[in-house]
Amino acid sequence: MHMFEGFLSADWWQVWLGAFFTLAVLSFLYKENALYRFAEHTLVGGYVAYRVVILWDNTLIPRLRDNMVRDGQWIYLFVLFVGLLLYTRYGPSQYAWLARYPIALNVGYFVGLRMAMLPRPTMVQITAAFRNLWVTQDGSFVFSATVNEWVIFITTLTVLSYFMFTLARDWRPTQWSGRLGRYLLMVGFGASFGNTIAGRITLFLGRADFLLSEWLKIGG
Amino acid sequence: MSIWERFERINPRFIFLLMLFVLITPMIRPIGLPVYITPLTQALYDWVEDLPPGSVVLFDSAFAPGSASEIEPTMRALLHHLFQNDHKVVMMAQWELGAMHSSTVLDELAAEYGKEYGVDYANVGWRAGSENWFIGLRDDFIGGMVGVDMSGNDLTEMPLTRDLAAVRPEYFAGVVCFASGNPGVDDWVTYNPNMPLFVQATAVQVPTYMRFVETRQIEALLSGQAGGAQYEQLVGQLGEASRLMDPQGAGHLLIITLMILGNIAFIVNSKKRAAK
Amino acid sequence: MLEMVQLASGAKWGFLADDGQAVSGFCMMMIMLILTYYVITRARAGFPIPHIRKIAGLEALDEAIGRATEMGQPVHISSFRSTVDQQESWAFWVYLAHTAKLCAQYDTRIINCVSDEISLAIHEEIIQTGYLEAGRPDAYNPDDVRYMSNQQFAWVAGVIGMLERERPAAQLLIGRFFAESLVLAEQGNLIGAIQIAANDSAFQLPFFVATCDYVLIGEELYVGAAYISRDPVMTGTVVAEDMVKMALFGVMIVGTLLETFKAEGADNILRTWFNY
Amino acid sequence: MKRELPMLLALGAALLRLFLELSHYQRTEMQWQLHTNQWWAFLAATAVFIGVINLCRLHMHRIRRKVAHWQMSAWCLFVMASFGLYGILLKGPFQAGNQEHWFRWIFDSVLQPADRTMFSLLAFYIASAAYRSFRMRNLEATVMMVTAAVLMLNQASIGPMIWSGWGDMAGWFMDIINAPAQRGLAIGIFLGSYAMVLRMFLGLERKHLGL
Repeated sequence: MHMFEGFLSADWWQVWLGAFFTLAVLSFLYKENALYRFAEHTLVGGYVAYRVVILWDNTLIPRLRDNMVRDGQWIYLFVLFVGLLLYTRYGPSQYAWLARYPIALNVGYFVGLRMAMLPRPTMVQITAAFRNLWVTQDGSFVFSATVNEWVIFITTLTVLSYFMFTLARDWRPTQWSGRLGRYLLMVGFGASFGNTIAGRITLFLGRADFLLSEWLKIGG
Repeated sequence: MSIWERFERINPRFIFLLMLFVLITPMIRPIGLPVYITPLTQALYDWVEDLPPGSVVLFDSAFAPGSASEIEPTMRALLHHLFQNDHKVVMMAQWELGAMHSSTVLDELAAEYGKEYGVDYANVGWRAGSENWFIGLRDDFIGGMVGVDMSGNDLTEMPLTRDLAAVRPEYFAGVVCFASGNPGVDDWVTYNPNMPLFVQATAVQVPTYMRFVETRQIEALLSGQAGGAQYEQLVGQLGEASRLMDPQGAGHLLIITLMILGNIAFIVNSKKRAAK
Repeated sequence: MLEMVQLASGAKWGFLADDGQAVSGFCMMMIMLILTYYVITRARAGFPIPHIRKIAGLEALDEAIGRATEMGQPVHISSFRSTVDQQESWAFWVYLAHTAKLCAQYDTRIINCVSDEISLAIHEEIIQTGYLEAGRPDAYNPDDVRYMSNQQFAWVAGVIGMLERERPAAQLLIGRFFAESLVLAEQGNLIGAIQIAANDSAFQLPFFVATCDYVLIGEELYVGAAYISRDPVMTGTVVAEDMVKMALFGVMIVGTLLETFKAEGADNILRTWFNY
Repeated sequence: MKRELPMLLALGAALLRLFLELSHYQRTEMQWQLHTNQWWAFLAATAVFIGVINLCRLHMHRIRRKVAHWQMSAWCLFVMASFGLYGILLKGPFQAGNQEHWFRWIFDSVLQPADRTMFSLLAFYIASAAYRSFRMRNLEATVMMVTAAVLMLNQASIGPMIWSGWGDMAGWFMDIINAPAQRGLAIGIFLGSYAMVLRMFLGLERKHLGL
């Protein structure tokens, strides 16, 4: 039996543990069961621990050990204090409102970022909607390219007109173009869906490949 | 109940079972469907071929192990290509699990080509702080990384990373972003538009990123496993992606067949319902 | 205290261009800000504000919670990546507050699964406030706000396990979702829950459109968040948004005319201005 | 203190960030933004134990009340505590232990396969979703179905085998219809989300502060 090569060695355990958890999760397709629950709770507990470890190792400790103590940036002590105010939610209820300070600071800082940065990638998209509706090459008219440009132009405008909520929403042309826009949006969604299936199948193929060639050692 | 009525109300478990069968069979007995190379994959290959020797390429693993089957083949093939041409690789990660997963791949390939850590490749990993952290790298790479790599080695002491002051074109030849969602490509496009950006995305994201390709914000875009299979062919290192293209086709055929049958059932049954 | 960092590139004048789209983005910000301020002042002064067109998914929200109440089963509302830095999360908080209050009034359990620590504190606060506003502070059950790790598929494993074991009758998937969208929506469908999705990610909308009963597409997510309170001041912000949209139609049409009729090799003035 | 100060703090933080982003701080030579970003990143990281607290509370309740499957709750807490403490204490609490061999080994052999398999369930769900929802119920569903089918055949290299122009046709759907539709959607989303941001900025939305 190839499956038992290197029985009980670290590599053997790795493959068998992997196979066990793979099968445990796949069993959910039949119904929710004890094996799945076991994998589920391992995954949740394990990843919570993993996040704590990686933040501890890569952010909390280097900042406090290197930046604060070694380089003397004592502001991190203040930041740490503000951050710890969040935990007052779990203490006596008369101090729970203190948690609003770190929340307000965290959210507010990103509100500023979004205000400044949201328009940035969109500007390129607006200028990309400027189309040349009469394409010529070396002085002669190109039919297919012109049709494509028209389709692109109309699709952009009609899709955007679907999202008219208050102004001009009862105007007949807006309603019609909005409806057309919705159909074109569905074509786009269909394209996304069709393109995605490949990716999703790949994910399972990766697992099946593991089970067949690494665990059972057949095929391939 | 007619067969069509039964078919319309089929238990999803039967579909799961059929799918399992259809996907596993061609893995054991391959058919050998052809692979077509797209211009967007060729663009990445050509860029690597034209790089001056010893260039430093930044890898950004913005994916979790979950989507590794789609992304890892390209990462492997590209590492083969880069290491064969004597280029250097610095790996960072916008996803915390990406850091862990890719370090395994990187170590494996580096060992195969006898590359030395800190000289030919380095792995700086992930840091907390999402966009705040990411934007900071544009101006101070080492400071943003808190001065250490993933294992806690000092970045200023390693020959490769010592001079990498910022994530800018002066220091890195380009970024290859291995993206399976957000954060990922959008961050590069928004906050660091000057870096030449090459993307291996999961297939699901490709339609959305097409608009970046059109506006030249992305230089090359590889789509899921198909992209991996194409790159493997270009480099001549056939691997997982090329092998799994057959079941891929079979799976698609099954879904299309099911769709057609489902629609026939739907039409037959709605005629019956109308007749009643 | 702050260390001096050697400048790697030339100085930049922020407000005065030289950095990509800074100026046009800044103008856009000022226009939106002034318009919004103007419209909400009008609304506060009691001038009439145009009505918002009907959004089917929003009407269905109350209905779904009502159905869960009738069946005596909980309501599940979640946004996967509800980190505090995303505008989707901010919209989600509005829906969460609304749902929590309704659930408290109807005496229905509300289950919320969270994937971010700071958001966890915020969601607890929001739901608690909802119960307080409904006059039933002691009915709030802290065990129904659950942290299921911040990793996508651990979170999904926890949520679909919960769906199977606790069988909510309504599932509201609002906010930011990635690949897990389809798993949650299909599993919700298998347990027969009524499903409403609201999403602005072009990757995931196709799946929600294919599998959910009602979907708020893209911008509708944010407009719904303004509309849900039925407050004229909030609705006013949507009017400002529509004004800018009308202006952008004009910009696109003029830009296209310029592009079509410009001389060979000339620059499009509007494009230059927008890109700056 | 309870109501106004948090609002003011949020406004102050937003204005600070807005100024830093728009002014292009490189001029100041002090790289203020870089440092403020690092402080805020650290602030966010200090919240990490909230999740641990929540998970402990939930599962402790379950164990105490002996609800169904309480053994799993105990297992979950055990995994979290043992794996977490092992990672932190492995090389002493002040040294990074996450790249150590056995820590990675556990990650690679337990968490990673379960995570990847969880994701791979999508292959099955997408098949059943496609089967169930792609019906010619109305025009909307039909156009979605037809484009999906065209793209699927192309992805699987089957389309190009039937007709050499298939790839171009799929490309046409992607570039000429899909890309501008995404663009229209994106511009709409930008406007909607910007209005949302302004509502936050102006203090109209303050649900997160419990107000």
